[in-house]
Amino acid sequence: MRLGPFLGLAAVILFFTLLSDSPANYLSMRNFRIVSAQTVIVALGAIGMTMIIVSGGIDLSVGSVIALTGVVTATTLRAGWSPLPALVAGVVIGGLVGVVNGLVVTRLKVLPFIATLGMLGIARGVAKWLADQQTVNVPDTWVNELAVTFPDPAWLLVAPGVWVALLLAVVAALVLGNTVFGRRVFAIGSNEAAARACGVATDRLKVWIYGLAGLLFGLSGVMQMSRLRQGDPTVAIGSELDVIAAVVIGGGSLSGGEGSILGSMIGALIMAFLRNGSQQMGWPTFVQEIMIGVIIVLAVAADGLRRSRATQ
Amino acid sequence: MRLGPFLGLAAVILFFTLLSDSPANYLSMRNFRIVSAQTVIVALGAIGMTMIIVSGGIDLSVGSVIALTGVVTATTLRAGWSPLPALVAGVVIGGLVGVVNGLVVTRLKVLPFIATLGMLGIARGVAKWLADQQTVNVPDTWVNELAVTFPDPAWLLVAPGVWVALLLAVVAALVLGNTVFGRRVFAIGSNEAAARACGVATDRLKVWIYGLAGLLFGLSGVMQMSRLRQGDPTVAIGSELDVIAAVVIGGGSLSGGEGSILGSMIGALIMAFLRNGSQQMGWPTFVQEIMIGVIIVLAVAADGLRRSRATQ
Amino acid sequence: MLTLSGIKKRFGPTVALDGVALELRPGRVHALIGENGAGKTTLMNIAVGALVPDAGTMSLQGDRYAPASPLDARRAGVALIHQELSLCSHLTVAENILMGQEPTRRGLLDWDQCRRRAADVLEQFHHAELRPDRRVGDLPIAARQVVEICRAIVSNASVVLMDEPTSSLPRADVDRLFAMVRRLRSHGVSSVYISHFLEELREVAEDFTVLRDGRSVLSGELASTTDAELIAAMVGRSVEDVFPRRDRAAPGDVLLEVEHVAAPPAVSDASFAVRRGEVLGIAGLVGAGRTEMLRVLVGLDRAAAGRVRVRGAEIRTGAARPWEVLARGIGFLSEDRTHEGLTLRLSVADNITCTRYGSCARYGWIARSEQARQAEQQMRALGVRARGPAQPVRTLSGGNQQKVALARLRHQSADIWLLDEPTKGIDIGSKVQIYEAIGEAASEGKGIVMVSSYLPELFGMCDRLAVMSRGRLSPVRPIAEWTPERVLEAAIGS
Amino acid sequence: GRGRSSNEFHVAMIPKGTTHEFWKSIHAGAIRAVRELETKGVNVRLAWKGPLREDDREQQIQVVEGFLSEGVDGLVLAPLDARALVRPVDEARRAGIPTVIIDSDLASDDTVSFVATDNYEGGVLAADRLGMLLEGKGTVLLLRYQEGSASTEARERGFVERVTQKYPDIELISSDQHAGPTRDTAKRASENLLNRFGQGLDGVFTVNENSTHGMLLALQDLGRAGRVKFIGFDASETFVQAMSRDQLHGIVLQDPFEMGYRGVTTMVAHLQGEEVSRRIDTGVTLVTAENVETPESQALLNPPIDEYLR
Ligand SMILES: Nc1ncnc2c1ncn2[C@@H]1O[C@H](COP(=O)(O)OP(=O)(O)OP(=O)(O)O)[C@@H](O)[C@H]1O
Ligand SMILES: Nc1ncnc2c1ncn2[C@@H]1O[C@H](COP(=O)(O)OP(=O)(O)OP(=O)(O)O)[C@@H](O)[C@H]1O
Ligand SMILES: [Mg+2]
Ligand SMILES: [Mg+2]
Repeated sequence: MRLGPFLGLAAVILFFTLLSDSPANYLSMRNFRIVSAQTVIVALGAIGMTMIIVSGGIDLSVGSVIALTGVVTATTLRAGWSPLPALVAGVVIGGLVGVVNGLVVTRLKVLPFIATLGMLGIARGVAKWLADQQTVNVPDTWVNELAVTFPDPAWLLVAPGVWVALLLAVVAALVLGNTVFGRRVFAIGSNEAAARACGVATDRLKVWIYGLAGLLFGLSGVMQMSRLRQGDPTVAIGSELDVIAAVVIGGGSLSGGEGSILGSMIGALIMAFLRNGSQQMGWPTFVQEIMIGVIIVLAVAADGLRRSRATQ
Repeated sequence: MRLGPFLGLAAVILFFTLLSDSPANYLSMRNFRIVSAQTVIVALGAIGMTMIIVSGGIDLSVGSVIALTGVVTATTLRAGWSPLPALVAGVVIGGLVGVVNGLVVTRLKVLPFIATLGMLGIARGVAKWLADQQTVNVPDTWVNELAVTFPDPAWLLVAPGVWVALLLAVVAALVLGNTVFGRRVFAIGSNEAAARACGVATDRLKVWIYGLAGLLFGLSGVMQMSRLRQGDPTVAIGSELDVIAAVVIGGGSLSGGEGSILGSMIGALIMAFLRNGSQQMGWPTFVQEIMIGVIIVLAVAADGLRRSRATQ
Repeated sequence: MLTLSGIKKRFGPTVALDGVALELRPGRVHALIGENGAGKTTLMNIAVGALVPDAGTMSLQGDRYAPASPLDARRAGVALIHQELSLCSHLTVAENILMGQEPTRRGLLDWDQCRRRAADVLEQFHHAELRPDRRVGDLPIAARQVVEICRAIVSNASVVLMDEPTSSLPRADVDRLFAMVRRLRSHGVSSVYISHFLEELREVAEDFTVLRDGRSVLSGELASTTDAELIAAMVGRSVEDVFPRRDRAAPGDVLLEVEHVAAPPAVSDASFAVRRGEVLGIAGLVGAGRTEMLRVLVGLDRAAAGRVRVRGAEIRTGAARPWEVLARGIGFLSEDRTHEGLTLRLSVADNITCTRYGSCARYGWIARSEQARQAEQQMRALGVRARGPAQPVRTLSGGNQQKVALARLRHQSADIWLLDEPTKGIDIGSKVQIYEAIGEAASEGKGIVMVSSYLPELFGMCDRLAVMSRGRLSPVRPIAEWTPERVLEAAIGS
Repeated sequence: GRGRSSNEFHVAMIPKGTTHEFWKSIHAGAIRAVRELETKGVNVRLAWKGPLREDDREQQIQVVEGFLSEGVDGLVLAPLDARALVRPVDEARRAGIPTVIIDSDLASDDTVSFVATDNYEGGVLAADRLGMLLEGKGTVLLLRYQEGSASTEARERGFVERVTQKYPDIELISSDQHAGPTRDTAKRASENLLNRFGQGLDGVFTVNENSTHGMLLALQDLGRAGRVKFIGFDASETFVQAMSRDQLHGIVLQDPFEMGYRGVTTMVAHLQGEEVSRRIDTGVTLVTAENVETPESQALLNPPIDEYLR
């Protein structure tokens, strides 16, 4: 794990603490709860995206999949399913979409960029169709409490969804680091031809990767639904960039072979703290946009310079 | 040049001609004028993006730069500048933004993805700030006529902007294919270490590439302004994906070293014909989204399968 | 064991294999020889299912054998050591060695066993210093080749195909490899061994097949065939006098002076001077720091100390600016042609002319026909085997790629040539051409620094020689004062 | 309120976006309310902040949460979605922060008041105007805005229902196409639709500023402006010019200035413990070439933004 992303996160928090007119408020547990609940969706997406990016792929459809699976869960809930099956339905649909992506990439030999760009449109369209071009309201169930800011048994401290995301992050980190599957994900990202030459069934592996990532995107969609208390087919437009940015800020390389779950989680937090902080500064929207852009670059640049000095 | 993109384009046009209830209307000169005027913005962006992608980089800020430069031209026009200087101002600002991207990538050693993601926010914010968070209406000048559907001297057949884009595409194709600069763009994209070892000043070259591409994005912004007859700081959100998709559909490889201007232009046309055709089919919006996704994948898959058969 | 017959393969208009037969007998080592581009690598790729033949049949232990993928081949017990290194540079040595057969325990990767097995096989190879936890991307090229070899050995294959496994290895490692091959043989493993060094082949192999222009033209037992016969079968003519006879005129002015250059940890102290018309050889063991020293001189890496003067004018070595160095008339041939030597996706012509586009471009505009003409001229001079100057370098055979890299250096017409393993992967016939090209350059008054792990070539070509050992360069002495034993002694160092 | 003895209030106003004239008018109206209240000795600190990315519900939720964490006294919110913002508003209420909803409805009973245009009525006005212009027959086209946007969907519903009920001879030849989020997407969609229906089109209705703009540009560019009866929605300089050139035959206007003004006054009244109405209608008006010069229309077309926002 590289140190860079941590420094970046620390720098961002320090920056806003120093500039804030009420640092106590900014550093409060309440604000931390807010940020962590806001991060859940991107963080879950980033876990899946890390696997895909490490394997040398990319998935642009994550925003649409979030919308689709949110709608699926909402629709099934409204159709009277009990919460757990509805949640599972959303997650499974996410996984299926991922498998389709994987098959298109491996069987039809379409580059991941294009395959998932196509899926971006398809999943979004299907979401709107399922939802009948409206938002789908859901009955009150515990699914709606997954990503609340103030969890119900207060001893949970943060939303149950945050714990789920944390747990999954730990599991994914272990899988990537310590299982044959995980190391092969790195191998095909690092040198696909070499991996194939050593007898790694690269195509099957890719389908698994996209499928597993899809399950996580599906869960992310359920969380999104829970936050909005509705299935919304137009939600999360453009969030693929957020998710990919979290991974890349966390040290993932778009040419594959590099990346870590921990890094990506930090990356997701950096993005969330940036938005949260700049919103709390009371800057006008355009200043926020500018500052977020500048800080993203600086946070990553610091890491880049440090590394380039190290290799000299 | 690969044949694939052409086949894709032909397939898309054939598909809609066969399905359309009035093929004559779909294949009319008028519709072609409409599509070509719609394509100008993405096409100009794709010329610049091709250079960047061939060199192994990426630029996510193109949508924001289009908004920014459109606002710059609109503001200067409204401030009473004459059309040509105003147009040049927009283009030059685009170039400057590109140079900044290039410097951040080379000096601060920030990956292009992150550097331009930061610029995506910065340029958008600056655009809103310059425009005072509103759209900027412009006086009637010839700039407004650049991207009209029916050009004024009717013998032009298509909008002057289309001719400009065509001309620039030809120039860019010649430059990429036949100049030392162009070959070096391919060289650093194909193998940056080797290019360095052969004495290519890779850093300086990259700054040039981003800068030149920025000029094109700037022109694209001017065209966008011309199409809307106003500078709109919120325009072209998400169009980076369109532009990148055009390049990738046209045979560009995100890992660098591959791509062609002609291919990218065909890619841009494929996207435009897809949207145009599916809107004219009278399908509901969600069906359009699904169909566009499916057709993108199929159009590219056909090419991929053809090639993979060829190498076996 | 493995029998191939009637194998044909075309790549578009290129006929790579045009009916090849090869019979690998159990427990034997089979030498596969042929000029660059004869089709050796293609044949091996077919044997492991990485390529599908257009025609022909294969059988393994009497059964029909048609692997659809390298995985199939591996399951059938056929492993290949690739000519172009195929390692995952982001992963560790252990992971690369055990890729495809990682040991597990309770579903998790068994890191301990992984390390142990990797360490074992490295130990057998006397490379215990190569720690299994190191990232392959950080290793020098020779160490990577060791990893590649270990990977094939560890796979417990019954057939091991070796495509120029020693091209980056120094003599000591070659001996270790041979010991390994013999041990495998004693366990009944059969191997195909591809190399351009006939003396190596004679050491390990019993049988041979010669490929020429995609056909198997001669096969038999090595012991009953002379070198001359082999070479004649390969090249279609006889080759004498490998090293060019040069009149070693008194060297001219000093072109390049290097004083106490250091770039820790690889290079700690190097000083030498090269004059016009001389070839200076640099010998040393793997990892001695020769490559690193050349990289510093070209400006690809920073020097921490020392001075470098080109024709008396000092160049900055503290900042990495290769383009400035190249502009001063220094030319560089990298030992790592896939990662640093060539832009593989571009054409032969672009690769040859890219360091001096000025010769065929005006105001930045390249005159394509002139470029092609100049490229063809160089291709002819070195005998590059390609469809034409427009062919992408990626689709050339390994040896021909190396020739393209040399052709570029010739085209650059630099005064000072820094050559790192210049004849790596070059066939016997072509080596002569390359030595001639180097000799010719020297007699034209260029100064040449030649790093090589192949001692005969250093003794054959150099006027003076220095030996690098653990980052320290010995004093430069005339070649007459060296013997192979003394070179080895200096390389091991004390 | 929480026992408001003081006359100091910190009120946060959260629009859907910040760039459009419409939101600026709301902002200006709100500032007018603040200034007026000041003369009555009530000090209101008004925070104005929209979502970073326009039309992004998630972002708007984050803005609301940000204000919760800052601890304001009241929220005036134009929710991007009827349901999505229920939870944050609910959490605000639990934290003792009341919310007044403006512009678009929120599916919640926990709000103080809903201050907005009757959007359905806006669609009905447009249908009637087109019906009159076309004398009850012809072919018309409805270009929708985007899926899931409640206020524009109400306009679309009002239009479609009125046309089908009251004008049996008017054929709605297309009503399932969306303009998309930006002017450029709206222009493209309009061009493509106009090409499809060619000459056989008599009337068009578009439901918000962006889509009206895009359609107007497309009509102009294709040389169809003026030949198609065209009703738009929302105010803009360009629309007034187009009406004077007979290219646009009516715009339905809301009163955002009033909305902003009433949003703040309602909130303050509530904080001061007064009883406020649950639903406050700020009205819709059809402006045409005939009535464009009237002071009422002018007030809607040119709300005194500069007076309050500089
Ligand atoms: N992918 C490809 N596309 C086109 N031609 C190819 C391709 N791969 C190999 N060739 C051609 O096939 C021929 C045989 O190449 P191969 O690599 O088998 O030679 P080789 O005997 O291994 O030579 P070397 O000793 O140089 O490694 C060469 O002419 C080469 O250019
Ligand atoms: N087998 C090895 N394991 C680990 N590190 C090595 C090994 N061989 C070399 N190195 C490291 O590489 C550096 C020098 O390598 P360099 O490539 O410059 O040497 P070289 O003399 O050119 O050898 P080669 O014959 O491999 O090109 C040293 O820092 C050394 O520590
Ligand atoms: Mg070979
Ligand atoms: Mg070396």
